[in-house]
Amino acid sequence: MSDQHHSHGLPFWRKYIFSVDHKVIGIQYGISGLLFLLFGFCLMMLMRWQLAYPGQPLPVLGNLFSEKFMVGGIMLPEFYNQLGAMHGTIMVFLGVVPLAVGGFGNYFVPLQIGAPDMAFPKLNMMSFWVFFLGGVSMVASFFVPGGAAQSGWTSYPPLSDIATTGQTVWLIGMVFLITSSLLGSVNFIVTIVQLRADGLSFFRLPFFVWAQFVTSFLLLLAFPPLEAAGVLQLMDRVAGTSFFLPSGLVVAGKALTVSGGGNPLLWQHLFWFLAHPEVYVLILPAMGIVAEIVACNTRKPIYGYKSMVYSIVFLGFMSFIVWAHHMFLTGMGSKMSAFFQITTMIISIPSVIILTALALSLWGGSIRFTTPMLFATAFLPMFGIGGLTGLPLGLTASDIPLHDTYYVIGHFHYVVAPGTIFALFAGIYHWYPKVTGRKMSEILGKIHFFFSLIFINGVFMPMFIMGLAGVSRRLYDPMQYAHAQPTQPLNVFISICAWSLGLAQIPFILNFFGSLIWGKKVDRNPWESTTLEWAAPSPPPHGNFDTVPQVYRGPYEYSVPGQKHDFWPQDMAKEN
Amino acid sequence: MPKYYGWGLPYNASAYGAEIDRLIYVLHVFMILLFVGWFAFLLIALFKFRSRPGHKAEYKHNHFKAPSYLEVGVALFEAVLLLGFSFPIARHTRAFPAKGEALEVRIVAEQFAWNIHYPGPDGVFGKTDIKLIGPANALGLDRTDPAAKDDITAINQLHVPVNKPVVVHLSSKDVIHSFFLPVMRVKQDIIPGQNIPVWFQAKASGNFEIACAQLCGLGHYRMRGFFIVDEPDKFSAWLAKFAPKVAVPAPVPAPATAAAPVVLAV
Amino acid sequence: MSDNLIRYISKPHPVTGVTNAKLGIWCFLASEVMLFGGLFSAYVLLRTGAPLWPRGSEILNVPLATLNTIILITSSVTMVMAWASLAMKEFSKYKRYMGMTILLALAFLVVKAFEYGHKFEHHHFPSTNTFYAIYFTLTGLHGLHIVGGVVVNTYFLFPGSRMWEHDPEQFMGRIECAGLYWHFVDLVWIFLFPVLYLL
Amino acid sequence: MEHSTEEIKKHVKVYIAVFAALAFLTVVTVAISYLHLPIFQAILVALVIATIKGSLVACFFMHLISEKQIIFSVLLLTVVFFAALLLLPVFTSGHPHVA
Repeated sequence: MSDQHHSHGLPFWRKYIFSVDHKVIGIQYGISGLLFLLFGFCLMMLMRWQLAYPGQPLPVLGNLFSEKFMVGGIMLPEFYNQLGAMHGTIMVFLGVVPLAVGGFGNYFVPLQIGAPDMAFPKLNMMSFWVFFLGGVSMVASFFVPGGAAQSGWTSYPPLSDIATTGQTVWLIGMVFLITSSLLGSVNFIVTIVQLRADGLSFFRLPFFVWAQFVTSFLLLLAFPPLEAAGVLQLMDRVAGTSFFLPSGLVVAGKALTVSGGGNPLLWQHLFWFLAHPEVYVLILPAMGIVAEIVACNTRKPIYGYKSMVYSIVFLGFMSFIVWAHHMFLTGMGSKMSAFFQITTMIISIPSVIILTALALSLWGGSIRFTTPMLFATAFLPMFGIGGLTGLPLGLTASDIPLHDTYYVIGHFHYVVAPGTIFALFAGIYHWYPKVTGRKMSEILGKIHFFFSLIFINGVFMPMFIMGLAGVSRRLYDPMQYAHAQPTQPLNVFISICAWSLGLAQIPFILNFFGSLIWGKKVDRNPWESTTLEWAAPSPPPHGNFDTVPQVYRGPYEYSVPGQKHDFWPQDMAKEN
Repeated sequence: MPKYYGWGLPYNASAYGAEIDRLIYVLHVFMILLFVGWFAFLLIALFKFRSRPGHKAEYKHNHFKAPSYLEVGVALFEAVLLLGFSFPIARHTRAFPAKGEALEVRIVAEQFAWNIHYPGPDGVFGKTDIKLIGPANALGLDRTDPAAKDDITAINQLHVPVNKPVVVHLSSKDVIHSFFLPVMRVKQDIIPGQNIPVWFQAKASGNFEIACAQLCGLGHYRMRGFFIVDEPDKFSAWLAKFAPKVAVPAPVPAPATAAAPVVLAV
Repeated sequence: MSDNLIRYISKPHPVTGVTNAKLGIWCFLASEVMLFGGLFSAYVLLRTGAPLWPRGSEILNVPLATLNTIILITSSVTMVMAWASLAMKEFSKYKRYMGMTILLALAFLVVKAFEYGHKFEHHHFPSTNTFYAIYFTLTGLHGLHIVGGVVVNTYFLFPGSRMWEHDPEQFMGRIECAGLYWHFVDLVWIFLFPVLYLL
Repeated sequence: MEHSTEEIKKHVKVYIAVFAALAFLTVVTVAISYLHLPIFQAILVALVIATIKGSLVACFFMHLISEKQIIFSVLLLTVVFFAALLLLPVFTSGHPHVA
């Protein structure tokens, strides 16, 4: 049932650019995601100069920027705020989500469920190109008058309502990105429900597929309210409405000529209705990747697979009703703040279950310390720190001094940077052989891992100290406040670690491209893994499998007693 | 003079700040214990079960009891945090002092300054009107209002007496700001269109800071105010110095359209 | 292309009992519910926070909106009749009903345009007050959905209907999905009408 | 779904009946609005009628009445989150301290 002939006849642009093959689209998403991650990281490295050495001209690079951004190499506050807003937006919506969901999801969900493609290939292509438009608008917004959006990635009105044109471009970009995610999530849900291979029941699905399944529901149901909010803010900015503008505003000494009557908190509700589930959109695929890699590299089944599945479903569900813990300081009533504190405490339980199950999976295994396994193992304590430091932020009393400080920055970066992004690196090292037919270099991989691990902790650990000291986030010049001055040496330290972290990515970039040429050629199943993607050729042809796979058992049948090999693939009818 | 700011929590000058600090310490001890225990387990597992010749993975899992205890323990501890710490503290921070017992102050935030408004000896805030806002009258205080005659206004300087409850009524002229007194463990978002009260009581005098904790525009980083806790007599002296001369000529109300030159912008 | 490899395009999945497209369109509609949900939530929050809120019946044109309600309900019936005609293998009837659906949708848009024009003449814009702001946003977004429906239905009336000849089953599935979308747009209006015009 | 012509003809009758009901309810809801009930009752009545009309459309035109379980699961989830989206913001900041 091979369909390879079809794709050979296609012209280049249909095969590699406007392709409907989930694998090509997955690679497109993945590469764009990686490029945006690099771009977003560069924005942050610029900010780190200003934070470490406020008001000093940026050496060499400083002269490359126009007067709009830097004067004599000294960064303007406008530019700092643009960098901050765009770093957040790009990392979340253009970096991690496209790589984790668009890239890994698109490439491996159909393979892991034994499907020839996604359920709606043309829709899939459209999602990517709509995403691409969104990405282009976001980057282009730096060049409109006044520069890019500068009201933070949260874009709280009224500030964002009265901001420069960049904000309008940001909103348009967001509408594109949201539309793309919606189309994508419909595709994932239908694919996972309908196109599983025969015998692949829901409880035989690899955990990664479960993670993508729950993630898709989060995207499907949480993103539209932000689209609604985006439309409302566009109306405020373009049509002069006052959805988020109360009556009687005076900006810079002049009364605003708007009707008023709006409510700034409306935006925050609609925004966080998405943005809290969005946190789980970032973390769930990462957990899925880690589960795959841990099972494969411990050579034993995942501990408590079923409770992990129940936990991830519960986690997804609960993530819709905790959002207002981002708004504890907006003056809500004590009953509602109690409600959101309780839901926030409850949602920590399934996360603890998943993390514990993954850690317990190591016990009794035979652990291979391959590069993907190193990244996956590091994910566990790093995500643990991120999760634990969420605790003081989830209680209103301890949230008071910590809210909107560097403590928050440290907390969520531990979740998404050494958490999710490490898991994504793990996924790249793990699945690279499937996508290219070659392995990445272990030596370069280990260099990449150890330096990244050290420097990333050097970046985020000191932030907790700064946060406890009360240093607010989004400060162009922390030296202005007496309470922020004692921790300024930490800022210098963080910046040096951040730039070193940048250098530590060079081995990865070399490895990523170099291995295309020099990487060791591998067969279908180089890691001796059990799940279905390893039953397809490397790289899989158009249509994926040589024969339609039939599934006989669960996803992690490693070291089954009485078997000759220590792995028993899902599609193997007889004994191995 | 104690050192107010360093690498940990700032100096606590607040009557109820100790409770919040205690919660933060308890939480961090718990977090560190949990993490260290869990991390030790991780390291042992990684070492003990490393792949090596002659070592094989086990298909069957050990039936661990500890994780379920751990889960229950964590859940119980979270319940204790909520019921034993967070809710009682919230009840405390939300229990406003009785009228007349506290010093009442209005603070109107704007890009990028804190306008402080004391009601004066009569204890009543004078009327304000956005039409009156101008370079010399950032609050838009209507001095023709009898209640406004004795009102005292200041910019970026909040003086309060020690050991007396203070209620601050927060509002904003333009965008969202966040009123942050690090030493007082007070932080409250200021939502335009709303009037949100917070209260605190200083237990030590000193020269502290007001910070803005919510991104409010280009000058957010320098929206710094002074927060001065004085002995009661010094505070009264300061108030007296700033009190308006009794016979203030009523200012000519400026029409809304004749907007003053923009002095408050960056 | 790879389409022919993908299962359950025209035949339902033996376990779930639905085709891919049907599950897909329902998921899409679920997201649409949340989109309008966000706007309704905005409406509720603004209204409960407003000291004064106009009764829609006093400032909007109820007779025109009632006419539009009837038009949209009728178009829902013709849409479902178009599908039923295909089920009875009467292709020419399908074309007639589908044509009627599109015409009714266009009539809805024309009435809407009159309403908008009338408001603009009296200098009532989205910026006038929060009521008009949410009125124009909700009806405008709903209008865009109508336009989308007209585009899709026109496609299925003319070029898309060629599929009937070689794969009637899949074509019926498509019309069912288009119908589901169209009824949803009608359903949204059923709630918009009282919320904006009558209350 | 297999559809015999007989069945479809029955369906068509149902569609016509539903159409009549929808038109009737539209007239009713408009008529009631001219009674100028107090706002709370007016909202209640209008929303009840709209819900009935919406259910008719969903059940019969959209065939929800004979739909498969998988669709219901998706919709149930949507309804729950829709309710959260509609209610929680109002509960949380529905009564602002007006300046």
